[in-house]
Amino acid sequence: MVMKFRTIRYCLKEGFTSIWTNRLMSLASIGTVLACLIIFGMFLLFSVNLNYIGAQVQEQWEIKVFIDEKIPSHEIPIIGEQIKKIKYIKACTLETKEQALENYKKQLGEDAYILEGFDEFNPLRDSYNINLDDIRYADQVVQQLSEIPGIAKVKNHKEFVDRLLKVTEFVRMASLWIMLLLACIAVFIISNTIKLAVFARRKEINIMKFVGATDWFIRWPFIIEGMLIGLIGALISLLLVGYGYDYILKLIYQSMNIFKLRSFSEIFEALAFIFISFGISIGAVGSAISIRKYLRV
Amino acid sequence: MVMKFRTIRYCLKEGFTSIWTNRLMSLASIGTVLACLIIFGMFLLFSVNLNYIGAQVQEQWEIKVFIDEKIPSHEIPIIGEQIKKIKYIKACTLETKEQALENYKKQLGEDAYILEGFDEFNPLRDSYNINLDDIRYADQVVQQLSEIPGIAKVKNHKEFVDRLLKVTEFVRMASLWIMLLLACIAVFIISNTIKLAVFARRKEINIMKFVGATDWFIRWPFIIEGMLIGLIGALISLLLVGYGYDYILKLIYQSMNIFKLRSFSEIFEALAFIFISFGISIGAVGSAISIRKYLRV
Amino acid sequence: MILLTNISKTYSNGTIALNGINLYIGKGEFAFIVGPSGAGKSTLIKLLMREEVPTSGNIIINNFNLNSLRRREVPYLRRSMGIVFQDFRLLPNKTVYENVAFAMQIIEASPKEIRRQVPYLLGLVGLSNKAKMYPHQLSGGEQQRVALARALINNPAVLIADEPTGNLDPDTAWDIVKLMHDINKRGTTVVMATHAKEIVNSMKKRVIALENGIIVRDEEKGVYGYEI
Amino acid sequence: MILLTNISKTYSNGTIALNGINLYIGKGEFAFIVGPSGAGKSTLIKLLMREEVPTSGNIIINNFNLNSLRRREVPYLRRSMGIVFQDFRLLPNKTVYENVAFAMQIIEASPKEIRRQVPYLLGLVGLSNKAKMYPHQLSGGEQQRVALARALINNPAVLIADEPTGNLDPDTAWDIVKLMHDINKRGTTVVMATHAKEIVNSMKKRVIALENGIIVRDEEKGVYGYEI
Ligand SMILES: Nc1ncnc2c1ncn2[C@@H]1O[C@H](COP(=O)(O)OP(=O)(O)OP(=O)(O)O)[C@@H](O)[C@H]1O
Ligand SMILES: Nc1ncnc2c1ncn2[C@@H]1O[C@H](COP(=O)(O)OP(=O)(O)OP(=O)(O)O)[C@@H](O)[C@H]1O
Ligand SMILES: [Mg+2]
Ligand SMILES: [Mg+2]
Repeated sequence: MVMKFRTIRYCLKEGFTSIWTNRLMSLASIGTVLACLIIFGMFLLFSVNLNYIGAQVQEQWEIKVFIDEKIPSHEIPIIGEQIKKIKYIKACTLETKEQALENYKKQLGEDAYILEGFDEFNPLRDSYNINLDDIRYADQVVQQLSEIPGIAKVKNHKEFVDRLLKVTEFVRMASLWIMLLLACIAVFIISNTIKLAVFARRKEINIMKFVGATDWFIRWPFIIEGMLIGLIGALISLLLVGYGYDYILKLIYQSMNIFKLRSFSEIFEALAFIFISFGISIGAVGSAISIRKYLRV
Repeated sequence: MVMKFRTIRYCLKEGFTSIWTNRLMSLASIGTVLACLIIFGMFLLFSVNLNYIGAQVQEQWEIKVFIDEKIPSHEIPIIGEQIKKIKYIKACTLETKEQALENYKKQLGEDAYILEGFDEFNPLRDSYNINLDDIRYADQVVQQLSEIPGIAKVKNHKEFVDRLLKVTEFVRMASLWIMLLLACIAVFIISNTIKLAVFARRKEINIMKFVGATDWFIRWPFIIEGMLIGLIGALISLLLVGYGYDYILKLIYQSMNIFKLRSFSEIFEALAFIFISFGISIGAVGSAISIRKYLRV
Repeated sequence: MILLTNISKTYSNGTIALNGINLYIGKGEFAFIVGPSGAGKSTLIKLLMREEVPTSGNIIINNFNLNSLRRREVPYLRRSMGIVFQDFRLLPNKTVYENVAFAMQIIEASPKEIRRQVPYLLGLVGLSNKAKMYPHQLSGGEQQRVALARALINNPAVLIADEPTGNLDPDTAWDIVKLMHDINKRGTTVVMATHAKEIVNSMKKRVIALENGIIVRDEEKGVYGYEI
Repeated sequence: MILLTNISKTYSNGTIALNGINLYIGKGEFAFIVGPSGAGKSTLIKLLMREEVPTSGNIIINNFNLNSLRRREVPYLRRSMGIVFQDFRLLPNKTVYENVAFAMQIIEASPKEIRRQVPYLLGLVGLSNKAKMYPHQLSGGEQQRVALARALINNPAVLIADEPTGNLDPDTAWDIVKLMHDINKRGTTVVMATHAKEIVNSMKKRVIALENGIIVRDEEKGVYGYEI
């Protein structure tokens, strides 16, 4: 339907002034959008970071292949080359048997003296430590590794990998579902609030219809009002969640420093996009749907 | 103020029928209570289990004290007795040097052969493994342990303890704060919704006042209505959260089984208490506060 | 008994609705308040029932001194009078029967008494067959009669009515005014703001004429007095 | 031009408000609809503006056939008539000025025209000084006049008024009726439901008398006809 410019201006003006005229309802709606987005945002950040930590754990995990003692040391790099050709392998570093012994000693800590006798005759083997792009390809990679000649043994911690895979996948799926659930709940609560706010103005909508206004003429100011309310709620929550996250990041880094977390700047843009589009669209759609009922006169 | 029985009956009847008369608003309010309690409940269960897991981690952690080689083996139990007398110690089990060697071999796994020479002459020492009531008392206990004669060395993994302590404390505090924040947000959203619902009926409240009804006569039906809405919302959310938790528990136990989680029956009573008291009180208080403004005529 | 001394009312937007009103209406009197649209009739009534507070002056009704009236005493003031509002003010979610019964419930009347009184009054205003309807299902005149039934149900000492015949045809209007006359005969003070010229002229009761917030005329056995 | 053939209206609760109405009101006519409270006058008007749909029968207004009218054409039907509602139906959040201007905004009139027309009509109904007030700040009669100004602002082909003088003193009522008479003289069809006996009797216009949902009388140059 084509609108004259004056009507567009009317709808805009009406939508804006209406927020002020219906202060109580606007505040309640903005507050609700705000509250829902804060919960949603908290969880979003939480799950983003869980995933991030999962990725870091994966990164630190490695497959170890032991080189046969019979292989002369100048051929070891050749095996390294062969390993690097395998798909999904990200990094592959040599650990000589001397380094390995040192590591064992470190592992035993105060009891390292029991390994002292081995310094002269080292019974350990040279090995490659391999990092993967993705822990899920471990089985496949191990299969290919064991086919390379000169590799005596592949230590792949199969059980550990499987368990880690399961945990990661579980966290990923769970956070996805919870996010979805939270988004649904947020939509539900916000649309509830809008419905009530529109309900309080049902007479007004009716009257407009009785005077001869078309559905769209009545609807547009409400939609604009809804969008504006959503936008305001989104902006405030963005501010709160953003600064809150920044604050909590600092708090966490002060108290412990095991894993890296996503920095504020890394997530801000995505967060802003999600919040603002979410706020505006639910505001607009919620208003449009809620007034439908009262337009039928 | 004293009420006649007929008035109490009127208020009750009025509160109940009003929920049906104002279906839209009741549904919106119940839905909002429901949604908020679901989010709140999810977090509550999450944080309860995080704490539970933290406790399990602590439980598995132990202090190791090594007995001086010079102590004759019949005196070792005496040292054990002395250890058990220390406050905060929950359990204390002997690990002989033979067992220790076995454990080392297990730890080295496939490389255990390097320890084979030690079977005849075991260089390790007997030790006691000690579990604490609470990891926070570790420093204190270690101090007392090192004063016991005959103990050569106390291995307390100081760093690990500190880190674990920090993580546990952080999770505990964070989940407490998030719970508090969520509770506030829930109260805010629910009271917003009630405010709007009452707003839609402001004329009605006004009229009652103009006809000569006292504040309490108007207020009670609203309070009863609010309590009922809160109760219904609480019961439904209890059902959903309860069954949801049961379902997710099964899902988790299927896919991984590292830690025990709180069983449904363990938390149900507390959850029911929190939900129902929360729902009813916010419903009652929210209504009472929201109508105040419209009683001033 | 109603006594207004030096009452003025200026609304917050500056409109002077009443300007120095002095008025005494004795117990058992029947008084019409007349005047052009916007003269201040409804404002006067709103002051009596304390919907609005006067800017200056003092009001005494039925032994209630409105200047020293505490907030929690207001309901008892209102119960001492029956009021018919110009905009009816019926509870939208209650039926006709429930609307009238409500006025008895607030004074904690016994259910038995309620079951006796309400149908009686609905019969008086001619709405027995509409008892189960909701206000929005009634015609304008029917709503006005429900409002009257509610105002009368507790046998108030003072009956105040703001245009109780505004939405009624002359026949029904006369029935209503006769009803109010009967009630007045039984000792109830009646104050009625109205535009119904014929009724005022035939009743030969006291007429208080307001114009621009001032009493311009106050006659016993007066007439409407505005010529067409 | 208004044509009703065999119109009946039974509300969902069983009330028969109209029962077989046949009525023709030609272009440029001035017709009063009279009848006791609950006779069906407002129902008739609600059918004309399609607030209610008849249970049976057909209505044609200004070339709109209401039986085949689609939902999205309803606004255009309503724009072709100006309506004064018994309960005013002013927008509570808009001032008097904005309420009247709103009726022009919906037909996308130019701001210049709005600024010219609205003050002119507020002057006609005597409310120039109340332009910035909100409906709840007006007396009953003032609200009624705002409703009339809104109904007239778009020069409708038909003006339908449900008791436009119900809350007015006789003087103001006469001003309003004269205004409607002038508008009728300029070609607008006027249909007016009313209880104002004197006005009907002096105007000597067509009178349609309803009783219990039936037209009991339809006279050119008629009188109110209900004796007191
Ligand atoms: N709440 C208010 N705020 C501001 N002005 C008001 C308010 N209520 C009434 N007024 C103004 O006070 C004046 C008197 O109003 P009131 O309602 O007392 O008139 P009235 O005599 O009852 O008229 P009517 O016969 O039309 O009902 C009017 O000019 C009106 O506009
Ligand atoms: N929405 C409704 N539902 C049920 N019954 C209704 C509804 N609206 C009106 N009625 C009934 O229909 C009948 C006619 O009502 P209507 O409003 O047309 O009367 P009216 O002639 O305008 O009366 P008044 O002069 O009192 O305004 C009345 O008995 C009324 O109770
Ligand atoms: Mg008035
Ligand atoms: Mg009517």
